[in-house]
Amino acid sequence: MFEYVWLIPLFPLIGVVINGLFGKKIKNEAVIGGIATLAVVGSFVVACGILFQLLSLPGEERHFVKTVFTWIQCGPFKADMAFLIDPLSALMLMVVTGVGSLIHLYSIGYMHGEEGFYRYFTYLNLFTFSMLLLVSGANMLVMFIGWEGVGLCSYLLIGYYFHKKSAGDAGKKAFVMNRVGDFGFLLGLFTLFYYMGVNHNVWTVDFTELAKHADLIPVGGVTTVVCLCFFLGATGKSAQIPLYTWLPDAMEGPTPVSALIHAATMVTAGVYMITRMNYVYIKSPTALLVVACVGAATALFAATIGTAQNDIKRVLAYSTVSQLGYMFLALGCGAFGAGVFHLMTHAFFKACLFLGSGSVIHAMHHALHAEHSSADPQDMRNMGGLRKKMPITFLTFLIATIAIAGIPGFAGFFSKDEILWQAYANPFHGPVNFVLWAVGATAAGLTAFYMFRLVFMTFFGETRLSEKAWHHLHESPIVITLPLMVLAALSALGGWIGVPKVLGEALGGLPNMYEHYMEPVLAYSTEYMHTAGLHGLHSEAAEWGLMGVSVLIACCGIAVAAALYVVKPTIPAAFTSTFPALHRAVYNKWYVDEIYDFLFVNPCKALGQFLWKGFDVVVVDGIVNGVAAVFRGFSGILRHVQTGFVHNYAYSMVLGVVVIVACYLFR
Amino acid sequence: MLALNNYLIVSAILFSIGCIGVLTKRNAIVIFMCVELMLNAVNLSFIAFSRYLGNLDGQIFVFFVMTVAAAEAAVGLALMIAFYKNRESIDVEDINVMKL
Amino acid sequence: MESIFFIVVAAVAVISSLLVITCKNPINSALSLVMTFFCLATFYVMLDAPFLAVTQVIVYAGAIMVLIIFVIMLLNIRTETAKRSSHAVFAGSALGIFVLFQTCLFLMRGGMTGAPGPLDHAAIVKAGHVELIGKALFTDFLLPFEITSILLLAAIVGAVILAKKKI
Amino acid sequence: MSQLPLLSILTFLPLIGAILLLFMPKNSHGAIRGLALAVSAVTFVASIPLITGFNPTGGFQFVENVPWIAAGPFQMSYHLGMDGISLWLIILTTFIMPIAILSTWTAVEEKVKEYMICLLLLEVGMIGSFVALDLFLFYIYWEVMLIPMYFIIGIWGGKNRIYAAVKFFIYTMVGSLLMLVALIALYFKAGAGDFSILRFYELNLDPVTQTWMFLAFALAFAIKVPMFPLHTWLPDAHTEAPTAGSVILAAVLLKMGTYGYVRFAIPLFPDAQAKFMPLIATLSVIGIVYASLVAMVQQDVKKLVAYSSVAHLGFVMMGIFALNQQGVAGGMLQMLNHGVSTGALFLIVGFIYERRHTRMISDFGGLAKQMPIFATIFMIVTFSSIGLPGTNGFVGEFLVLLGAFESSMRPWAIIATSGVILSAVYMLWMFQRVMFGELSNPKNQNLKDLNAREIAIMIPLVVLIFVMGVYPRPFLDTMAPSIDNMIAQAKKKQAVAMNVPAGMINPHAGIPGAPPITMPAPAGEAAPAAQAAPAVPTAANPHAGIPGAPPIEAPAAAPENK
Amino acid sequence: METIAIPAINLAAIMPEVILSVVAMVLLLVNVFVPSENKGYLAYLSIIGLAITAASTVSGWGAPQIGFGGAVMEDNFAIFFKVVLLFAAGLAILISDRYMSQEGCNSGEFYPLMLFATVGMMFMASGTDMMVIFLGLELLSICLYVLAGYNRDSVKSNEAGLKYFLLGAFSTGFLLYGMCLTYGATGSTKLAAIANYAIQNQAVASNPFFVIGMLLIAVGFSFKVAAAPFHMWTPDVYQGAPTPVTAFMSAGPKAAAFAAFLRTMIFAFPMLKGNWTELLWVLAVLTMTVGNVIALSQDNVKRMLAYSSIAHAGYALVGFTACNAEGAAGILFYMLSYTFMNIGAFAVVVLIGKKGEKNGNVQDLAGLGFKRPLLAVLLSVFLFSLAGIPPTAGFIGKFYLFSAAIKSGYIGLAIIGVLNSAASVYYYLRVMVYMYFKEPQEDYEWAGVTPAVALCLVIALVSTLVLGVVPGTVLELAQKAVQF
Repeated sequence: MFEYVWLIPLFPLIGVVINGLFGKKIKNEAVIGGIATLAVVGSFVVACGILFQLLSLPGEERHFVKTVFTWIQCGPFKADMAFLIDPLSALMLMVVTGVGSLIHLYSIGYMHGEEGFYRYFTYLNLFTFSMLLLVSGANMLVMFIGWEGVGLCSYLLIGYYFHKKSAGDAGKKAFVMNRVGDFGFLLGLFTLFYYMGVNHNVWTVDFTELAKHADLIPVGGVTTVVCLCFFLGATGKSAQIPLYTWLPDAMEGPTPVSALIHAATMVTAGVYMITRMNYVYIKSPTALLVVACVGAATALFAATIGTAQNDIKRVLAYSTVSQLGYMFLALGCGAFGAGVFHLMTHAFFKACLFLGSGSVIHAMHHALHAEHSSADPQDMRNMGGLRKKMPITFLTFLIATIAIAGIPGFAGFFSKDEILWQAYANPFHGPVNFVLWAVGATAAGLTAFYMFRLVFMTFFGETRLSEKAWHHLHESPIVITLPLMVLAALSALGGWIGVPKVLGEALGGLPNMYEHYMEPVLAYSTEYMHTAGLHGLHSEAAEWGLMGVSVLIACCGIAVAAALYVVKPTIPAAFTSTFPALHRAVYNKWYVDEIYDFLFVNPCKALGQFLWKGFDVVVVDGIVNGVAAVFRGFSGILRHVQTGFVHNYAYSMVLGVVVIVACYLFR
Repeated sequence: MLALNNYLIVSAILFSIGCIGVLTKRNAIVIFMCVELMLNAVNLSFIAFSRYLGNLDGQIFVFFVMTVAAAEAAVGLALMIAFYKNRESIDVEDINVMKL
Repeated sequence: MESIFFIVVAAVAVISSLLVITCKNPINSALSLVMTFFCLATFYVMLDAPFLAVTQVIVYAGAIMVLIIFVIMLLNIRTETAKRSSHAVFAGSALGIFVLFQTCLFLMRGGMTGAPGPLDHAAIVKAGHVELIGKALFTDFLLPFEITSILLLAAIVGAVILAKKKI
Repeated sequence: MSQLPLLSILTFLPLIGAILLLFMPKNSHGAIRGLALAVSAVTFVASIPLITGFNPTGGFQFVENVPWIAAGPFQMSYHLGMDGISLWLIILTTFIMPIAILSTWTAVEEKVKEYMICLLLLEVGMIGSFVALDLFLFYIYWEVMLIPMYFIIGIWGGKNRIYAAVKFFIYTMVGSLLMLVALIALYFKAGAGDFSILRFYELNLDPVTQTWMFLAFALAFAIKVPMFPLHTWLPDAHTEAPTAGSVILAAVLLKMGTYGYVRFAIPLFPDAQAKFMPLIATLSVIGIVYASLVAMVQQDVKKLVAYSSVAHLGFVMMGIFALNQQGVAGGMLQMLNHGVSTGALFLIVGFIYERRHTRMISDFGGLAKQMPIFATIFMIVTFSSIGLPGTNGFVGEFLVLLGAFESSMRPWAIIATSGVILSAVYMLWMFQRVMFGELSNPKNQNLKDLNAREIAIMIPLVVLIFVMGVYPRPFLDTMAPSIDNMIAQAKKKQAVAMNVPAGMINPHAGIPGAPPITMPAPAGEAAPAAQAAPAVPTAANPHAGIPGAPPIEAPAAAPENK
Repeated sequence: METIAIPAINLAAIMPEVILSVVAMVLLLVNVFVPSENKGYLAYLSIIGLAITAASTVSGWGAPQIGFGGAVMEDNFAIFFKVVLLFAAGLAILISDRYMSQEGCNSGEFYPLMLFATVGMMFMASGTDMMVIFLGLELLSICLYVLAGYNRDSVKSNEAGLKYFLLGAFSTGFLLYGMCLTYGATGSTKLAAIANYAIQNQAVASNPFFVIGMLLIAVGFSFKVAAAPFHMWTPDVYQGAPTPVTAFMSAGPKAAAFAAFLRTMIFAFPMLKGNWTELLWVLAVLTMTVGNVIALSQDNVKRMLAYSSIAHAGYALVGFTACNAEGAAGILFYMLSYTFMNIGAFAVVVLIGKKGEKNGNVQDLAGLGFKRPLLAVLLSVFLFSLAGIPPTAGFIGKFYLFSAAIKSGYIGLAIIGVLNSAASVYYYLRVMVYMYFKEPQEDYEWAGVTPAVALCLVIALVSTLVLGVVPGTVLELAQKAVQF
């Protein structure tokens, strides 16, 4: 089965070609959507086969590289078009194809009747293709194709409603921010390649090769540079501080896109990439600290913004940013497995949440459309009480919310708890550990709060819709609800593959299958930590205690949300009017966009303007034209020597003679 | 016999005077006369050299210069007449239709 | 004796040539020039070149100057209608004087270094100047002499074309 | 010499075409266009044997060498030949020409005959420059190119065409004349013989001479490239030129400059190359950043693309001056990429200009709705220009940056890498403003999408964009031996100048133990091979890999060129 | 009566001149019988005469003849230049009839005068005695004064003749003074004798008479070749003279003056090489710069070409300064190519000119490129050649001249030269800008091409291109011509 790994990205590519070239002619939505969905399902099937074959192998053999052809070869540099299969990429393939299939299916319903239906599915397939390339690439270059490819698709899909200026802007912003990250990625790649080559004669960008020579990677120093550069790449792609601002804007795209790209898959690329290179990161405690701090800060920061947003998708977007922060917190604590685990569970519940919100928006849109209202179908202030009309959506949404809030038993609990524990117990950051944990825990509380705020505002209370609109409101069709149900189930149950050890033992010896599964990928890091004497805290009591605290915080968050939005809905308004500045700041996302505009965008434009009008035209061209003008001017002056008078001519001759003779006589 | 330089200096003075005349006079005919003066100054030098060197080449040269001067005079005066016919003047300050 | 005579003639030559450039009336200039030519002819005689002295008088004073005066009369030019501006005159004179200065300077510094030939006063007198010139013209300088003929022909044709009434 | 003189045939086919055109009746536009297209197409077909018959050994092939002028001290030969470096540039030229001619099918309605003659004459000059191995001959072709381009801009150009044409001509002329002086001086330094570049390669010039000659050559080429701050003729020329002119200018003419560096300036004057590397690198980096910033705020699409050319060629220059396999190959590839992508961009601008007679970004907006095919193609080309992996732009840019990073111009490479951000900014912003948004301008509401001819023009380019992006090896592999030669040439002389033992010189860009380039090794084998052969010099000097390039950890102690 | 020993005359040394003089005189006679509307026949007769002369000239190639006791030397150098001069005269004569009949001054004396001028130039080329050179120069000058003022009814023509005459006579004074001083310093007027004497007597070389004599001779020739600052007559005279005469003047006398200049400096003053190369360096720079810079702002095509002609003299001086075989050969080649390209350009000017030279401005050329495409292409080729753009004769010529400078180490001079060359492109292009890039203002009164002018254009075009593409043979001849 491994030999056929190239089929996985190929199927969606075929979908792209068919839909892209002939989609306009086909016109039939079912055919278009069917082709696209089938392509991804096909990939999913192959991925499943690969996973099963992988699982059938012993741990140390779970590694396979399939080279299709040599892509670039130039001097010592060589990049093959090759695919890597190991537990990490298999897991990612499963997530991408699995969630991807569901979302494709969902999209058929959601995008029904949209202009450019074929275009949508072309892009979506292209995205799947790129993402699969990203997670299965055997070297940095193939990964980079995917890396940029997903950026491209993100751009295209965000700008899907291109006639809206905001959509175009958001797409461009996403791409450019990603490019800033790519800048880091490339620099990291160059540095690593060059360093390993020139010092150790290992000229490679291949993950397998690098892993083989991981011992040669020095501790600290250049490794830190490399790691930070790659991390810059990750912040761009995974929307971390300082490059996170594109993600909330990305909600301009259709909702399934948000679910697929901006929640489940693409934004986790950074996490994947760092995990893929864990043997590099483990060598640089500094870089790990930076990753952890950025992750924690992002988690908290985005959560605060999430509390004050009214757009249902924006809340989810900030939630995504926040959850990604968690993942990076885990990575920064050396808990690569935990990071990827949260990536997976997050993919389930966040996809579910987005799709659920999509379902709501879909319904709201139709309802408002029927009324010819121009009200925003995404604004939670227009909703309320929807649980009565949309029970399936409500239920699935609620499950996912509980999962994200970290209520025990649901997927989010297991992964988040693991991260918080690792933040507290990791051997890398010493006293900072507690801060990291505290920030993480606070963010968890905020998460619970704003997620339930969302649920309460949307599904509870009385509707704020008009009678007519309310009448038109109804549950979404099966293609939409089916993925919701599948994802809700996964959100509920997906976490059980990675039950923490203490909990597992308490529950009667449930194994942590996930940890075991990931072992081959992280073998070098574990080994290295072992030999370097980096041992984390081992205390069952502390683990239990922290688990309890985090659950408590989550519950508090839910309680506050319930108190504010169900029991006493007047309090938020009162709070807002008491601290208008704070609210305004939070509501306006701490003015980060404005600050960026002020710091980077506007100066760049101004500089461009200046360089063009002020420098290029005036100075550079000025010199060129100036030389010409000087010549012409000089010519204009010099020609007046030619007075037309014989005397002057004779004078010039005599003067010439005199000077010549004088030069000889008086030298 | 006088020193050669006596003749040469007289010749130089005449040459310079001719030169000044060309540079300062306005009448084309006078300018031409000044040119003739310059040529004659050179002729004097030629003959002096010839005499003091004891060879005839210089004198022969003078002979040809005279011929040339005559020919130039014929052509030059003809040109002046033609110019005068058109412009009613032989003031060189009027010879400036073409300039710059 | 010879030097006194030389000085007198030289003075006349210089003064008359100065008159050429200072006279306002072209006729006066022309007459002064004739005077200068006569002085030069005198010098030629002093330099044992009587044939050239004669030619000088005949060709220059006789032919060329007559032609010039004829043209001046023909064109009826009396005086210079307007004077050159004084600074132009000054600049021209200054440059001319500088030319003179330079010329004198190198005349002082340099000297005649040519190979001395066979002809001294006695040889010239013995052979006769006219003979010498004639012989040279028809032997060593035959070619230039022939070229002069073409030159004169061309000048005649040219003068005729320029001056005749109708082409 | 028994074989067909293919290069001569290639060079003069368009000339024959131009002469034939002279005898065509003035007003039968269709026939004139058809003939021109046919001639250029035949030329393209005739250039195919160059690829099939190419023997990737690095030496010059298809050589023709006939004595031409021999007078006094001078001997000029009609000496043609090509190697991996020029091969693809020739192909690019012959490939772009039919496209350019086809693109003017309806754009040029007046003086069609003269236009086609100019285009074909231009092709003569371009191909000639690429195949000439005699410097004198090269110079002649180099200058000959100017004349038709001058007329193309001046006669069929836009409003400000006269200024642009004259500026183009004189600017280029100044540089090339100085090059002529250096060329002659070089000839006298070389002693008796001909102007063959191969002979000049063998020279060992003293550093001072090299410096001056390099400056003269570099100036000529820098103007043509164009490098900051000699670039201002380019936006003008591009903006004013008709579409085909812009396409050829961007696709081929600019490459003359970079080609000149690869073929002449660097291998002839390697010491000067080392000496001026910081300057060139600085100018390239400034060019990249500066041109990007300026491009960002342009209001005229064509001008924007023109400035983007400046930025792209900055990358090429960096790669070439990195003087290692990756850098130079990347630079060469980037030249081809730029030819294809920017050529395509100019065609695209031409399409909308033909429809709307304006190129102002503000006049457009929302065209994607009205012209979906156009939008798709435009998008692909845009992303190719941005350098998205999978398209051609990426491979070249990546190799250039990698090469630069491996050489001693690392600090510059870091700044240059930021170009990837800026290029995205200005291209996407432009694309967005032109294609996205509301279709608000009523004049745009009746725009027609691309017709069959226009699609036919674009398809080869789009296909190439992907082919070169996904499978660039045919290009890289054919170039590699020649580039190796070139680098070895330069490094050998640099080494002689630095008194480094000759044994240290490795043709493979100084990478000890690297597998030979021409032997495609499967992924699994390459790595062991690299390990199994730790070359001797490596043991003695771990930094021998890239002469002049210090290892990262000890940047100060590097044995730089002294 | 003693016998007079006449030295070896050796008519072979002056045979071409003799033939041409005879032809000229015969034409003078024939002219009387040719009715005024058929003066064009005289042009053809002149051409035949020139052709015979050329044949006679060329037949002497490789067999140097010395005649009249060393007064003339018909060597390869002279022959090459004579061919250039004959071409200049022939091409100018070919365009004359068209112009003269248009301007209404086609009296038949024009042609003999042209031929006499050519005879003078030929003597300048082959003369090795200062007297012969002087007389050749004066013969040329007198004919040119007349020719410049030939159109008596035109004020401009009068003025050109008169200006040229006054300044030419003035410059003759300096030339003559220089010859006089040289004679005084060496006792001879024969170039070879001067050089030999100076080599044998070290005192001569340091004698100010000798050096200043050389300098003043150089000044005299500089006037004739129109080198700055002795160039100032050129624009006015070229503009005012009838166009064919201008064409002739810009090519022939310049070449002849260069021939005499080269011959004098190299034959007579090899001792003073240091002095005159220094002088020529400065003159070359000044000449190129002044010519090109002022040409930038000219509107009148003839005047622009006049300034360009000054600049071209500067380029030739670059080769002269280099003072090596390439330089000398370069001048020879350049003069030949300049003759073709410049007279070619003037031929086009003649064709587009209206009576009274009304539309001599560059603006009047607007739209010519598409009204008279052939004519415009021809003019473009000639102008590109003048600008030194390959593949034309002008490029090869400049290449040689600058090569010579570089070979002798005058890199700075070469750089100034090429920069000037680049600047010159501007004004040549300007003509093309008007021809091709501007719309015509009014319709031309198209008088049509006469066969003579067509012949001239064809010869000029073919030569310009042939000398540009395959210059090898001619360059080799030029190289042989300068092996003294």
